[in-house]
Amino acid sequence: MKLRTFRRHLREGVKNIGRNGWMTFASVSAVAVTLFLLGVFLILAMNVNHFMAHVESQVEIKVYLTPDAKPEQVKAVETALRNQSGIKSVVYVSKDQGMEELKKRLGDKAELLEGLEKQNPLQDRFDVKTYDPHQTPQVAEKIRQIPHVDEVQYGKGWVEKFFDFTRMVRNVGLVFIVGLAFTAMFLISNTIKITIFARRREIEIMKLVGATNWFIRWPFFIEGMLLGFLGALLPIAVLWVGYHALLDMVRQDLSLFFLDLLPVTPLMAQVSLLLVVIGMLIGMWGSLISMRRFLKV
Amino acid sequence: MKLRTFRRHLREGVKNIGRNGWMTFASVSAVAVTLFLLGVFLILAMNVNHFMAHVESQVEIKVYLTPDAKPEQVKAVETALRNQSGIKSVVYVSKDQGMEELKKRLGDKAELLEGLEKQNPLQDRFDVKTYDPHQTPQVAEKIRQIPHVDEVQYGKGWVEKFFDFTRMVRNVGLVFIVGLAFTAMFLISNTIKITIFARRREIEIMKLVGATNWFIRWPFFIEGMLLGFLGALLPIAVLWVGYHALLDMVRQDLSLFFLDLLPVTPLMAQVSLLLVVIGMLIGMWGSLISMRRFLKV
Amino acid sequence: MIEMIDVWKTYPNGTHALRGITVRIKKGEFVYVVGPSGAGKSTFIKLMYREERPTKGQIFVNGINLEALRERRIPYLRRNIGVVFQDFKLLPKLTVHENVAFAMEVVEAPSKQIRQRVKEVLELVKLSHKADVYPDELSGGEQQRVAIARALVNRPSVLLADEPTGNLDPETSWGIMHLLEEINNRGTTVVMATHNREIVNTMRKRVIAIENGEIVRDEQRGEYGYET
Amino acid sequence: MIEMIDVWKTYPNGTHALRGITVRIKKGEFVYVVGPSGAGKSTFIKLMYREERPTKGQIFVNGINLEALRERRIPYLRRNIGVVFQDFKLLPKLTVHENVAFAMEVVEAPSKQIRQRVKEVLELVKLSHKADVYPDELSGGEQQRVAIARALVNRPSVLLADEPTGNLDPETSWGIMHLLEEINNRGTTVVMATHNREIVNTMRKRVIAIENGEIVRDEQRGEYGYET
Ligand SMILES: Nc1ncnc2c1ncn2[C@@H]1O[C@H](COP(=O)(O)OP(=O)(O)OP(=O)(O)O)[C@@H](O)[C@H]1O
Ligand SMILES: Nc1ncnc2c1ncn2[C@@H]1O[C@H](COP(=O)(O)OP(=O)(O)OP(=O)(O)O)[C@@H](O)[C@H]1O
Ligand SMILES: [Mg+2]
Ligand SMILES: [Mg+2]
Repeated sequence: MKLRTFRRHLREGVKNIGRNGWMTFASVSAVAVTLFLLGVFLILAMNVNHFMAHVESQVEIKVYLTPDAKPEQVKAVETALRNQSGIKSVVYVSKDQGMEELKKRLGDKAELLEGLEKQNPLQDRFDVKTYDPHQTPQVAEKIRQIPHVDEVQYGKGWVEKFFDFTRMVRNVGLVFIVGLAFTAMFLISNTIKITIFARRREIEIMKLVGATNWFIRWPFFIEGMLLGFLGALLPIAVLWVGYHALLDMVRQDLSLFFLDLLPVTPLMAQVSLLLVVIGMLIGMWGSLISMRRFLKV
Repeated sequence: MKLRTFRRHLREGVKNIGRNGWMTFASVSAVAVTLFLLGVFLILAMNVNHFMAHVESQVEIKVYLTPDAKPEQVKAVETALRNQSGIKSVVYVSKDQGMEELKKRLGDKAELLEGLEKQNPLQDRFDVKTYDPHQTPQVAEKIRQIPHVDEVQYGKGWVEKFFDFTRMVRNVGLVFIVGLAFTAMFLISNTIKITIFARRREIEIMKLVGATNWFIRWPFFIEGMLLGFLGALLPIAVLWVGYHALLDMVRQDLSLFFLDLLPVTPLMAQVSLLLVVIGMLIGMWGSLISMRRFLKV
Repeated sequence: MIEMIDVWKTYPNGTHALRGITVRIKKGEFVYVVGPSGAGKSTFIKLMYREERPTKGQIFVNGINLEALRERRIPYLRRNIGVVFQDFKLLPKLTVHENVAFAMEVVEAPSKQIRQRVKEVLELVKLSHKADVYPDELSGGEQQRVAIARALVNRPSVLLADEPTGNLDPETSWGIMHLLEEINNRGTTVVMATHNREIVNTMRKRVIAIENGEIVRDEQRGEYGYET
Repeated sequence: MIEMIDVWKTYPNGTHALRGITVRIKKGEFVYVVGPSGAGKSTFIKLMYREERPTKGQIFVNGINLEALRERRIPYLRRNIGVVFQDFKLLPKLTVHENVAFAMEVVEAPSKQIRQRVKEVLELVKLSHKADVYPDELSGGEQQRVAIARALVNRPSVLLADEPTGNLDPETSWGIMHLLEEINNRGTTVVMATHNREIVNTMRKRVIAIENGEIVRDEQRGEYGYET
């Protein structure tokens, strides 16, 4: 292809956006609405994931030491824990601190514990967090073998179920997002197909006048890319502004304290990039495949 | 309009489905995919709502009686509670039963409570559930005024926050579903608009041959309704089968025990009805409004 | 009766298609409209069934003032006018039979009557054997004849034919002309734009010559009149 | 050089359009194709630039066997053939100038040359003043002349014209005919389907008469030959 021909295709592709005025409007708005939907769900999914990761990171292993452990043995356990791979943090909690915690937990029934302070029956312990909370059961198993460790508690049973739940939410979310992405792709390419179907006569005429398939395809290709690009711009702008507004609202409304939303910057950039890429790729691809039938003249 | 003309419109509307073969296929599949999306989210939202309602229904008010309350006074409190409006259930828990519960809660640290059984410092109480869990704080306030009620606990603070959370999830869900419904409507009517745009010449010709606007509109109207109907059938079938399969899966997989999904029957019937109605209404409406411009010949 | 009084037509792109046309075509007349390519013949005809509206001037068809005609009444005007469009304007997704029948369905004729009458006119234009075929499976001349059949099917009181023999061989053209003459003899007003010198000079009728948007000649029993 | 050997064409709907056509048109010839409506003239022409493929038989154009021609090579065949389609086939969203230019852009001509040559051919068909107008803003005859201009613009070695004067007044028709004759004199093979008796009988050339899908007459310097 000569350079001037390429420039011609570019020019025609851009001009077609205007030439097909109403059709362009209809397909760009279909692309925009579809990508907006996808964007909203991406943002939602990423925030839910973030929230779940936050809750998961609260899971910790309580390592109780034998009551007779001497200070240097406690030190040894701590060293062993710190050398254990996969462990993020280790916090020492003496039995006196433990009693305070228990009192807090019982609240107004704490008086039941009165008199127990002197002969405190609790044990010293370490609170351990893992890098990957899902590794908790395995890590707990290893910790159990360290000498002077009496007992290891991490909410066995409950933790596994909680992780089952988050895993399910993640899987369902992933299925939804992937499904939604495919739906968006289908709807966009379907819209483009219909608009090209409406222009099949033109394609046939071009063919009859001696145009090669690629000569016809190029401007459509560029037009499709532009349609996808234009269709992605609007939802990106709306999502950007909307997410900003949401963050502001959450920051101000105290009753939404529990919402720990992701900051704008990496999130929106990722989402925007994804939308633009999907829009443009599907725009091009949709144009190309839907022309095939009409090029056989 | 004469009867034979109406029959003619019906016939033509049905025939057009076949005449526009590829276009019909493209628009029906766009309608189907869009409605499928909407259906999936409806089912999801209704189940989440159900799940939250279930959790909410666990919220109860613990009504502690004064330690000196005599049996007939206890009876009087119970009567007062039962007469209180908005209360669903009232369960009596004696102080001995309360001690058992506390032991269970402390688990392996229950030995701390040893020796307290004889001089049990706990109080008799009623566990009260409301019909509308969101009314809990108000009901609790009223209960507090009943004679011989010493204290009322319902997790003040925590419960309000939890309800804030469920209210937010419900609101967000509602916004999503309504937004999705509008998106679906937009996409469907947009698709129909494009297909009608591709047939504008035909409409103009009909006009020039002496057809009135309504003579032209009727078959399009019927065609649009059929498109919407056909487009709703597929997603309904898939959702029905898919939801059945999901229920079976959940029932068999023990790790999904916590999922308490809604039964197929009323849920799927409601969703199906909604999809058919949306599909058909938008199909008709989309046909009608998009023809307007081309009827001005 | 068709009457135009000082009718001007300028298209939105600025082309002056008609410049002050005043003409009176009586009921039952047969009129040829001749003139060079782009002179304004089709525009002249399009004004009569209100595909186009004049920029200025008054038009009366069958006593109706087209400028005062309400949007909703236009279809009823058109039902009294049969039009053979220069570009045929057949409905691509309907068969030949359905295309012709459409013009009758529009007036809510009984279907039996429609079937019979459509068969009849298709025979008149010699296309009975193509009744169940779609327009794009027809030759140019066959499409033109379908357009003619559709214009005739409702026995309109006015027949407007824009170049109805442009794609027909002389023999078929004469067949169509005899048909039009017969229809005219039964009282239908016929206005026909044409380039066919042979026909105009042989079948003598009133000739209106348009050039550059103006009537330059209007003769009873006139000639085509452009020498080569 | 165009050669057909026992060519049959049956359309998918069962219509037998051509039945055993054998013909040889030499380089630089000027051939009229005549015959009644629906005889098969357009089909005959469509086979030459491969819009349609024969059901049976061999076709050679400029020495190329069309049946053996690979799909990808068809555009290159068509670039040597200028076609005036019976239904014009103009691109509706391009202006007159752009429509004609399109045929040159296809062969990747330099844009300066395109601009100049398009102006030239638009002058030849007397449409310079309509260069920036869209096809649906043209009269029938003007559209036809755009189609002719597009067919000529690349100076093809073969010109196929299907009823190129059907929508033109006699004077304009003669202008076009002289143009075609001139082009033919410069060596271009011209095949023209027509119903115009006057032209065929005046500008005497080879006449191929098709009836019912068969060649019934093939005369050098022939006549239109259908009497009314
Ligand atoms: N829709 C339109 N918009 C703008 N200009 C138009 C339109 N239709 C026709 N014209 C112009 O108006 C003039 C008259 O056109 P019209 O179609 O009436 O010519 P005509 O006499 O029918 O020609 P022909 O014999 O070629 O059919 C021409 O110059 C044409 O280009
Ligand atoms: N695409 C098609 N499908 C089916 N039949 C067709 C098709 N095109 C043409 N025909 C039929 O083939 C026959 C020859 O058609 P063709 O167009 O070659 O005629 P023609 O000689 O050009 O006629 P005209 O002078 O009316 O243009 C006709 O009977 C026509 O109905
Ligand atoms: Mg005209
Ligand atoms: Mg033909």
